[in-house]
Amino acid sequence: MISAFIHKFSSPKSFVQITKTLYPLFIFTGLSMLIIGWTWGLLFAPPDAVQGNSYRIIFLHVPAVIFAELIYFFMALCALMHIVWRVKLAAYLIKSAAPIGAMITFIGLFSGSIWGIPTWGTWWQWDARITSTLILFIMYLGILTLHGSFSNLEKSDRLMSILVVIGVVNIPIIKKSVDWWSTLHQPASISVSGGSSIDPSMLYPLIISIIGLGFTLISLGILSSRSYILSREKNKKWVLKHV
Amino acid sequence: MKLISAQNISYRINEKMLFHNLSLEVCSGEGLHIKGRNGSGKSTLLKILLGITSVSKGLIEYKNQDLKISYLGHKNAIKNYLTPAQNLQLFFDDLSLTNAFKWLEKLDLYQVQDELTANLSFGQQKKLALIRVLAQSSELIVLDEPFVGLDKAASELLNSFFHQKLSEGTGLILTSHIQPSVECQVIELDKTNV
Amino acid sequence: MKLISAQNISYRINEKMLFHNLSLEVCSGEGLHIKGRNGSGKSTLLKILLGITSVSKGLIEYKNQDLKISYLGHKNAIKNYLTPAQNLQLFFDDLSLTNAFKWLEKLDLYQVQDELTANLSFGQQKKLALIRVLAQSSELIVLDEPFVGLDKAASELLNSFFHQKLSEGTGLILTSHIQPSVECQVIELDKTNV
Amino acid sequence: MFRLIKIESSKLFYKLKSWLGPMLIMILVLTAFPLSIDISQFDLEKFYFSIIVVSLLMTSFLATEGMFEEDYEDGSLEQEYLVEKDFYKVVLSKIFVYVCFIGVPIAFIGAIFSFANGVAIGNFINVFISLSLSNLLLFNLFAFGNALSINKGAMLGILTTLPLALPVIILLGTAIRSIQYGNSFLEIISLMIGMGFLISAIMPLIISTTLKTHID
Amino acid sequence: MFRLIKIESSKLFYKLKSWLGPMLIMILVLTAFPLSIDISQFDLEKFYFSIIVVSLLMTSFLATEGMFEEDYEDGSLEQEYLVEKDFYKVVLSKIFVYVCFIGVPIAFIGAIFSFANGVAIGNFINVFISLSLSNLLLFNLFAFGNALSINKGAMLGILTTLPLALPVIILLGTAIRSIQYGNSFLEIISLMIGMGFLISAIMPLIISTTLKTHID
Ligand code: HEM
Ligand SMILES: Nc1ncnc2c1ncn2[C@@H]1O[C@H](COP(=O)(O)OP(=O)(O)OP(=O)(O)O)[C@@H](O)[C@H]1O
Ligand SMILES: Nc1ncnc2c1ncn2[C@@H]1O[C@H](COP(=O)(O)OP(=O)(O)OP(=O)(O)O)[C@@H](O)[C@H]1O
Ligand SMILES: [Mg+2]
Ligand SMILES: [Mg+2]
Repeated sequence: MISAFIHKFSSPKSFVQITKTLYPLFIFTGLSMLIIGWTWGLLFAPPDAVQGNSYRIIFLHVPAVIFAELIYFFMALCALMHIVWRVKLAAYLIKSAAPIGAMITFIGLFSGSIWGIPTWGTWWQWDARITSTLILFIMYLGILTLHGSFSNLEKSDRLMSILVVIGVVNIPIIKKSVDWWSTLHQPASISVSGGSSIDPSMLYPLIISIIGLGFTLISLGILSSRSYILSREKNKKWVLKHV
Repeated sequence: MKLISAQNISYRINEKMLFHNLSLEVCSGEGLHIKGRNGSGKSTLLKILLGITSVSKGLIEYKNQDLKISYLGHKNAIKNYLTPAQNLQLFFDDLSLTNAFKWLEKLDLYQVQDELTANLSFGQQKKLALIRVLAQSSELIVLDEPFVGLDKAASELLNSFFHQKLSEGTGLILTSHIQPSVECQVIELDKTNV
Repeated sequence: MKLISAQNISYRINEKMLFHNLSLEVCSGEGLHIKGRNGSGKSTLLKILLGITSVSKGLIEYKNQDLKISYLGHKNAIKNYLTPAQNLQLFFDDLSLTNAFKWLEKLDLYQVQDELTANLSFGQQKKLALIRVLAQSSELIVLDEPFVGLDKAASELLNSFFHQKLSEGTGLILTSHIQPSVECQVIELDKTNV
Repeated sequence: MFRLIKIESSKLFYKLKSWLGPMLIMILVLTAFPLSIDISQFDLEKFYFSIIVVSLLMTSFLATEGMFEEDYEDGSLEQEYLVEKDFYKVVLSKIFVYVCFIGVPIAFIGAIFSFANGVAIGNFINVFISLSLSNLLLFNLFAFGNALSINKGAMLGILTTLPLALPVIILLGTAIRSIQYGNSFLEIISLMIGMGFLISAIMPLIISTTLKTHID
Repeated sequence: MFRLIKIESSKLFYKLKSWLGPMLIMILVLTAFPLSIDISQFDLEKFYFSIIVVSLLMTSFLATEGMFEEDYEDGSLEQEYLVEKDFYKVVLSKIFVYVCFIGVPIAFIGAIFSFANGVAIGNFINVFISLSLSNLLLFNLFAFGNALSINKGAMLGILTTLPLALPVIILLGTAIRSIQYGNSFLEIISLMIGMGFLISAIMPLIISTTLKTHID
């Protein structure tokens, strides 16, 4: 029952059709919120009491690392779907989300490193959070290179899903590393349950840029997955009609 | 009694169709010889029938879920750092071990049983691997080019083994570029290709 | 012209005598078919003739020291983590590479040339390995059961290759449980056994 | 299950290289380390454990090299599948055998050496247990890596499982420090035991799916 | 010779596992070490090098695993023998390729890491050179061990060559200490270079004889 339902709504065909209508909406919301969030954050938010203006990189760093994890989480969900119900679309989504995840993780690492120079006095430390973020990046790269080493695409889809599921243990490690080990890195400053340790004048633009980046990444994902789906299913009738 | 049947199975690898809408059926006491060019998908078909590889489309049915099948593929599945005797001990439980050693003798491997398998000749290794099938009691025997590398005596022994098993009601599926001496249905894979 | 000759060679492994006082001679344009049971020492004899294994007694003579020999044994000597095309690039220098690719086409491997060799079928792998011998110009061809796993078309191609090479004056030594269609001297190894 | 364990252990027994190699290299490294640097006994005590940790990591990687590869290449894996209809038990017994006959001895060597070098902080049993447990975790992890990259060209197994070994190392480090300073060892060891159970149950499942995909 | 080097390097290139594996494990160990123990920066400086030494030892063992085995098992070795009538050049080029594409990069990683961790004693080039040289020695040694135990049952290769690695380690330790304290580095490095030349000339001879015996 469940699997029948899932298969009905997860055909690559309907995905391409639905996202086609949603795409303009997402890209518009995403970009406009990003612009609002970043101009607010970079130009209008007050400077930090301790760090001065260098803290403003937070508006790039925090959204980036958050989505580095979220995208992986999304991929892991897809991977489960693919393993359990053999949903083809899920594998396609993983494959097309991976480069975006790798990119955003890289941005997170890079911005963090840059931020580290004025605040910690070093651009790199083998501390637990930073290392586990690097591991995340390596996992993304591993997933990306996977398809290269198998000529049987369906086989590599399945192996990729298995790999993604395994790698998900890394996510709580990133999340909790600041609590488990005393490190250089900031502990959580935003919390959903209230009690954020950050001033609202900085918090609001941060939240807006997080949401904005989210929508932007989703629309990027739609773009890449659509082209990937079309290339994988190029011999199907509906694709021929579509193109 | 139908041991195994396949209905309208197709197998596609990447975008290449190996076979399309193939149906077959093997009853007990019946032989099936799968023929075809190199790379036409014979070994793949065997693996599909065994349930190792999954079909792209179609249905495979067994007599019952735990049909006893013995199989030998292109790969010998023997450990060449062990001796033939040790290999047999890995394959078989204590009950069928004596039977296995009888085959070792019949196949003229008795005097090399304590040699390292790596030192045996190609044909001797193949014969050793075949014992896995020969000495096992099963309802269906599946063999992928069993005659490869065997000398005349061994081939004849194998053929007579087929005869005997078929008359005992065991099913037999094999692929070979060499004609077995038992009567079989024949499937030509190239014909069903698209 | 004598390409290779062996006089009264014996080979003993541990205390087992494989052959004793064997003499043979292959001239250019001549074929030699070595027959014998499994484990009778055919492959060993080939390796002795190639100079890989050394005899216990006797003498082997070549036309000249750097007689060009091409050989394929039971083992394929291909890398299965490479594609067929990459494998050929390993075997051949740039000059003979085009010839090798021609054989790839003749043997029906052209459309799988960029697949991983591990994914090819048994016969396809054998054919790929044979190209090493087929596309090389040499004075003596030594093959150990070349027909194993080949389909009809490929066997015929191989036989006609033998015909052609023999008529061109190349020597040929092969072992096989399958009869090649070229005319050959025959040596039965079992007979010389003690 | 018993049959499988018997098979796996006799296969391993005859592959001297596979089990003796890691042990010898463990011994070599633990011997070589004090030789390679010029340190006073006091300093050695402080650092010997991290050498043990590092060697543990490497020897377990070494030991799991080609764990499934051989069976895959010679066709034994297919045969096992026909008998078992599943790889779960096969994988479970293989890992069990490897941990018992390579992992635990290596942990033992590590513990012995640490004591022989006078690094007798905490008690022997504690050290031995935490080393064995981390070997269990590492073997499971690397077995997965090996299963993923069963064919030679694939690096992805290594690329992705090696980083996952980091948490294990960190955990082991914490355990050893807690032995050293005598605090909350029980807590950490029970965390490790819990993880060990979890991973030993789940990993073979994942590995068997991987293997199934490979022979498909 | 050039043909052989081309062949060997393209084979190695496609076996990602063989060359990327050792490098990754080197990186992992050098990363994991500071994480696994709770040490102040000062102490790290003193001991990081011995970790590098130990990892070097293990990665070179790992890298040479199965160096000749594959060629032996798939019959390539026989083919090479027919062409070359000898294994000397084959072995020489294989070791050359392995040292260049695995050994030197590993040494480089080691040198980089020691500097990234602020262990900047002496200059980079000196560290890099001594690491590379000991890798050359170790690779030759372990290649011999591999050739000896080409068939799985044999432990002999490991048993005999592992102990021989000890002198290399001690030598490297001395070299590093001499870098550290700035004395007689040139002397030791020239000793290592001399040994490198000697071993690189003699070892392939011994290995080729070993291989010949194996295919006989
Ligand atoms: C390469 C270096 C760095 C990496 C890899 C890194 C990584 C991360 C990660 C993974 C998070 C997780 C967010 C979450 O999901 O909770 C994060 C959050 C954060 N990082 Fe970094 N970071 C780096 C450097 C820095 C530096 C130098 C600073 C500033 C001093 C910084 C400040 C923050 C802040 C304020 C947060 C938000 C914490 C929260 O709200 O949870 N990071 N970083
Ligand atoms: N991963 C893959 N990608 C592409 N093609 C593949 C893959 N795996 C197998 N094939 C192709 O599928 C076919 C499989 O052939 P199979 O081994 O079933 O042949 P066969 O009929 O047994 O041949 P032979 O007589 O040589 O044993 C081959 O043509 C092979 O090239
Ligand atoms: N190291 C060894 N110790 C003992 N016997 C050995 C050793 N190496 C090879 N032999 C024996 O020598 C013989 C070698 O046979 P060889 O491989 O030459 O046979 P063959 O005629 O090619 O057989 P096939 O037709 O099976 O290929 C075998 O009987 C084998 O048992
Ligand atoms: Mg086949
Ligand atoms: Mg033979």
